[in-house]
Amino acid sequence: ADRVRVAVFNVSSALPYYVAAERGFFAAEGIEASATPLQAAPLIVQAMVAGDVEAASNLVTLEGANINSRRANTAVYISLNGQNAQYQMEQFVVRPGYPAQSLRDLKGARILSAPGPANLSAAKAVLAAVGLQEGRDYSIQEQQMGVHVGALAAGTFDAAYTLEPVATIAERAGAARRLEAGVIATHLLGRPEAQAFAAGAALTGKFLQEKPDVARRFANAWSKACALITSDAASVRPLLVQHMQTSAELAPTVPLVAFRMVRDLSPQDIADFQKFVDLAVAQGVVRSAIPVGSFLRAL
Amino acid sequence: MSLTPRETAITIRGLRKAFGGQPVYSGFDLDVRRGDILAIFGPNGCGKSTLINMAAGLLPRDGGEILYDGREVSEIRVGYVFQNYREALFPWRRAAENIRYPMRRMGLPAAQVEQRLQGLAERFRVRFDLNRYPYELSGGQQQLVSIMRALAVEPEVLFLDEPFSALDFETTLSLRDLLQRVLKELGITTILVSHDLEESIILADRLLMLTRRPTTVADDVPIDLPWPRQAEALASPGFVALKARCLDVFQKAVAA
Amino acid sequence: MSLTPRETAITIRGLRKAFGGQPVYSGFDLDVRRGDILAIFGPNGCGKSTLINMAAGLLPRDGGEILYDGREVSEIRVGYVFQNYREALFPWRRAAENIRYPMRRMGLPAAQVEQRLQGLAERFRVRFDLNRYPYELSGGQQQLVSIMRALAVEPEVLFLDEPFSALDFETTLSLRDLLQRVLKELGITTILVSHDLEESIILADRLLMLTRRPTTVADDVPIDLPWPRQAEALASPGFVALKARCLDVFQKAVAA
Amino acid sequence: MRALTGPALGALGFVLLWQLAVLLRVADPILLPPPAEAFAETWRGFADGTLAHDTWRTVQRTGLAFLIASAIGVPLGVALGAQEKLYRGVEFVVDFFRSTPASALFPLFLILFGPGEGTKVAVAAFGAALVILFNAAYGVINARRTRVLAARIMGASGPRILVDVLIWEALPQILVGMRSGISLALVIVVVAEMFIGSTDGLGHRVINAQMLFESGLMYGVIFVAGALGYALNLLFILLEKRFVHWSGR
Amino acid sequence: MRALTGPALGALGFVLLWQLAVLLRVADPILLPPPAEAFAETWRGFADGTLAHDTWRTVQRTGLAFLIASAIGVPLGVALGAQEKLYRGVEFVVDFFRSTPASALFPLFLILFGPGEGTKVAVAAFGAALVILFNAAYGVINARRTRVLAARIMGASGPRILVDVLIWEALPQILVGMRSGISLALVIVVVAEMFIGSTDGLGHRVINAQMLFESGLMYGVIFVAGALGYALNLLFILLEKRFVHWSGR
Ligand SMILES: Nc1ncnc2c1ncn2[C@@H]1O[C@H](COP(=O)(O)OP(=O)(O)OP(=O)(O)O)[C@@H](O)[C@H]1O
Ligand SMILES: Nc1ncnc2c1ncn2[C@@H]1O[C@H](COP(=O)(O)OP(=O)(O)OP(=O)(O)O)[C@@H](O)[C@H]1O
Ligand SMILES: [Mg+2]
Ligand SMILES: [Mg+2]
Repeated sequence: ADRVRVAVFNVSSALPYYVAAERGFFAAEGIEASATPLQAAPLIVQAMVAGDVEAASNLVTLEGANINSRRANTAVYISLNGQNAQYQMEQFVVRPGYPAQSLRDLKGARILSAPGPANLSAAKAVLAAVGLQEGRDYSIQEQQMGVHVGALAAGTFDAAYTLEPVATIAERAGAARRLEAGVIATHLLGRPEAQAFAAGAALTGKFLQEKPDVARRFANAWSKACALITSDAASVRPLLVQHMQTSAELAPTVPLVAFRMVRDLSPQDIADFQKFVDLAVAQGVVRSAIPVGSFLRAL
Repeated sequence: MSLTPRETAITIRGLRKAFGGQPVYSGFDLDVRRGDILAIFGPNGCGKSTLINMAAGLLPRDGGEILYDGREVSEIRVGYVFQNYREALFPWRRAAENIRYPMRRMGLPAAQVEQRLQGLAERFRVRFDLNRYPYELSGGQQQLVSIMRALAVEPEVLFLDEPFSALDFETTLSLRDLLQRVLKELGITTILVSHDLEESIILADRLLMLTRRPTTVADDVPIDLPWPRQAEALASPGFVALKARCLDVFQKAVAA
Repeated sequence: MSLTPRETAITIRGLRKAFGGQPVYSGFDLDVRRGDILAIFGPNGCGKSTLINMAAGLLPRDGGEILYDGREVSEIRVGYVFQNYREALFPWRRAAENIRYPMRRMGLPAAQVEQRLQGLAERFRVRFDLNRYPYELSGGQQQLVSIMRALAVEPEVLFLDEPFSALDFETTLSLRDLLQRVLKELGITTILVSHDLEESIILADRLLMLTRRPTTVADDVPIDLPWPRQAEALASPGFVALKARCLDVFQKAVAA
Repeated sequence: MRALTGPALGALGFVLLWQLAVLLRVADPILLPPPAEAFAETWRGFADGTLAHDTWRTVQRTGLAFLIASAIGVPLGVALGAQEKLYRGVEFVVDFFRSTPASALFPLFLILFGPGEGTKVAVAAFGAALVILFNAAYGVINARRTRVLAARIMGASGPRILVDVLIWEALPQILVGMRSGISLALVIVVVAEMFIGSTDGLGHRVINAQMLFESGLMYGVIFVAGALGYALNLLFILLEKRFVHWSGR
Repeated sequence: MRALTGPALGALGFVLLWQLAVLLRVADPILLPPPAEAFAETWRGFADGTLAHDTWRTVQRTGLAFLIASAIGVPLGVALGAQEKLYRGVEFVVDFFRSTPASALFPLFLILFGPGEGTKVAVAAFGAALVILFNAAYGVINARRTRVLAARIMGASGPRILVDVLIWEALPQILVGMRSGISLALVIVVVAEMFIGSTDGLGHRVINAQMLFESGLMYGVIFVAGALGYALNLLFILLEKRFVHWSGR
């Protein structure tokens, strides 16, 4: 079998990797996949550049855009994970007693944000889209994901721009109330049904070039995994508990993103994705404009 | 020697001390009369430093008690010249500051501190710069500073552990005179450890000769030579007789 | 004193040393004859320790040279008893280990090391346990260990900086005898610093009297008393005359 | 036995303070669970063997990193300390890296050692070695001169003086450095287990617990890490009591 | 002047080593850019003023944290060192937290100090205070007894002995502790700027550069942080040269 080393960021969006591995999809394609857990996007990119891995199961697309704009073909996506109001990932929540009913009501709120420049600027952009301005209308501060629930519960912050599964956990613990999910699609891409493709599975350009056949088989396995998740999520959710740090009671219901193979994307999807990246460029989160087609590969 | 309680400045009763199970003192008694200079003469390692360390409250004793006219050592003003004078000076303070230190601790006003420092420097005929740090001084100079520091506060009780060991010939002679005068004038009760028999006799009111470990008193010799004792006293018949007696005791009890 | 080159063990020429701009030596010359014991007698702070520290290569000199029969100090075997003997012992080694140390460094076989250690312990009449750590010893005991350590390697040149300062009466006497014997037997060239004039005369072939700073030679006295010099020598007319001469020089040049 | 009462009381007092903070509701129990809960969860973790395994892996990595760090840091530090001028030269590099977060060095070490065990141990060893080196060098720089001179006079060569005098003179501070070093190695190993390629170890466990919001377990694991740090330090406290008998005399 | 040649040579050697690693292509230039590129980018950052501001913010936070840490760590360490039994009691807590990653303490401090500047400075101060305390205590524990005894004889009370003798005896090691402490404070501040809410500071800058794969700038900023660490240490090297004139004698 051909060995493929995959950098895995162990959160729920890594699900296709574990599905493909556990359900034998890799094996069926003659691929022996091994996971290299790396809990930071820059480290994953570095591992790809350095040739320590051939693939990444769930690499943040903005990081991918960044490295590809520096050096084309470093991380080429074969699948993207879409998120919006249906496939909840990014969202605003408020602490229980806080009166806000819509984003606009966050005027005067102390808001915390998921960490990283990308999350922070997304949050600010969404709030700007509803007419709120940082400093004047609200204050915002990034915080490690691990402290979100507590900070809301303790009342240190009024609202949070947070991600799954934190939002669900916070809601269940009674520490937060969901205000609006899928805010990027709704407010930044301008269409609530659009997908914000924030992460995805990527292969290194070198791997694609040197072993196109292995890459194709890898994509096949991946595609099967995505399909299975889409068709029968319940059957694969237990894997979340086993591999992706999700608690047993949460696993059956925690929202999952939409796993889409690049080959299945519509032109509208690609346009949405281009808009998503362009917004990031405008915010300075991606260093320079880049056509998304240059790092998508329909396999 | 039996003293009335009122006369006694230091009372040691049933003193016990052992190192690693081996006794140095096992039931040692001593009374020192107020204002007396007691010289202790004994072989290396017999426990002289140990004794005054315990008396000064620096070393815990295994048993017995040491009282100063009924008080604990912490209640009286003590002067101490350490055998290892080098390690007892504060290297982060200049020599003069070292000497000022105990006076400041005593709460003397600044003017008086300076005056005493001046006085000491003159009486000790200090020929080096007291504004230097201890480690910039020669061994003898350091020892001199040590003695000045101990005398600065006019202590009630003074412990001198081989205070002249590093001093030169001339300084030793002049210091003997000086100490005699000062100690007698101020009535300071003193315990002096010295390996120089002549020096011990010349300076002391009483000479305690100790044996090797386990330490006992080989002889307790009252020295009733007249004060002040100049260098000439060394030739007086009284002195010669005393020295002969002491040497004799020493040959029998210690050197044996 | 003029010596032929062959006889000279130590040659000091034009030695210069200043501390903080103030000179201690400015052009000091000295020759020491092979096998001689040179005693240096001088007031505190005149630069005796400084001199032998430079001679032993421990202190950089500002100028001049010190040669041992033409060689540098690093090329010869040196013994040194420090004035601050306490700080020169290794507290992490037992006393016996301290004494073995220079012998090991010299590469003596283990058996011979033990034999020498035994011999030293006997000749020095050590009455305490050499298996203790230095800080468990009394001051005098530490100094004794220091001397034993310096002699253990039978050095070519020996520096003794007030080596008897903490030793008791008896030990001092017996050590004077012992040193005389050993040094003369082995022909060790020795520089001895002492504040005891009698001791200096009794032990030395030659006595150098130094003045206060800036240091010069007040007198250079050959001591030609016959060897060995027992305690009785102290009463011999030769000795008395020498002592009187030295005291005289001292009064004039130093104490003045 | 009596030597253990101090630390035991310390640990007890610490737990009591924790409980007090909980009782005073300094923070929401979700954030700061009562110690009893943390211990129960931790106990469960140990009972099913996984936490014991994680602890053991962390101990292994820390131990290895520390051994490498000591083997490099102590001799190099002592040697550099003996040559103060040389030390002033490398001091820039030492202080530079001492002042750089280990996490900022991860990328560099990943380049050199790849995303496996190597990197974790290497970063930790590097960080600890610097601290050990720094302390050893300072121990030597502040050593008492007379003893060095005495050794020189007795014919000890440069390297011998290093081994026979300087190491001993610096020993109290070398031990302080080693204690700083072993704690730092543990910290870096735990952080590395959080971020780079790990499927076991206390750091991995902390991150997991944090993601699962099992704050009882999370604090329990952190407590295990801290207690482990103390236990490793204890080794040196005992070594010191045993071997540095002369300090202060 | 001459005192600066050592460090300057050290820094130069370090940069040369870096250049050598680039020439040998130890890693892809995207990951490890040549020093010239890093300096150019850093220079640009300084030229437009933003990097200078970030550096200044980090210096402020570090300085404040360090001052707090010293104000607590030195007196407490000296006092505890003088009471060895007491120290053995709190040693558990000291070693415990010394062995816990600062990042694991962020949540706890966030609760106590709220979001914002407070937490960053507090965590850094806490971490540094432990190290300073630990070193000060050890400096005192290893102090020479005779000097304490001499002070006692001269009528110095317990607190006076602390101030007049123990602090001085321990000073060389206290300075070592302060240097460890200031480096640690800088490290924690930078890490905090990376991970908890910051809009300025070197850590914030590193994370941004990392995200944008401006590895030239990233290494440049890390270099600035490290050099800043050295500069802060330099203060103490000078202090030490000035004030600890007696060490080793
Ligand atoms: N810490 C210790 N551990 C074990 N033995 C010790 C310790 N301190 C002192 N001793 C022993 O106790 C005895 C008495 O020592 P002390 O220093 O009082 O002697 P001393 O009479 O002052 O001698 P010296 O004239 O040499 O100064 C010595 O035999 C010494 O070896
Ligand atoms: N590091 C130093 N800095 C400044 N002056 C110093 C230093 N070391 C020594 N001195 C001075 O140099 C002179 C010579 O000192 P040295 O120790 O050689 O005297 P010595 O003859 O051995 O005296 P002693 O008999 O007291 O031991 C002294 O006056 C001393 O104050
Ligand atoms: Mg004594
Ligand atoms: Mg001298």
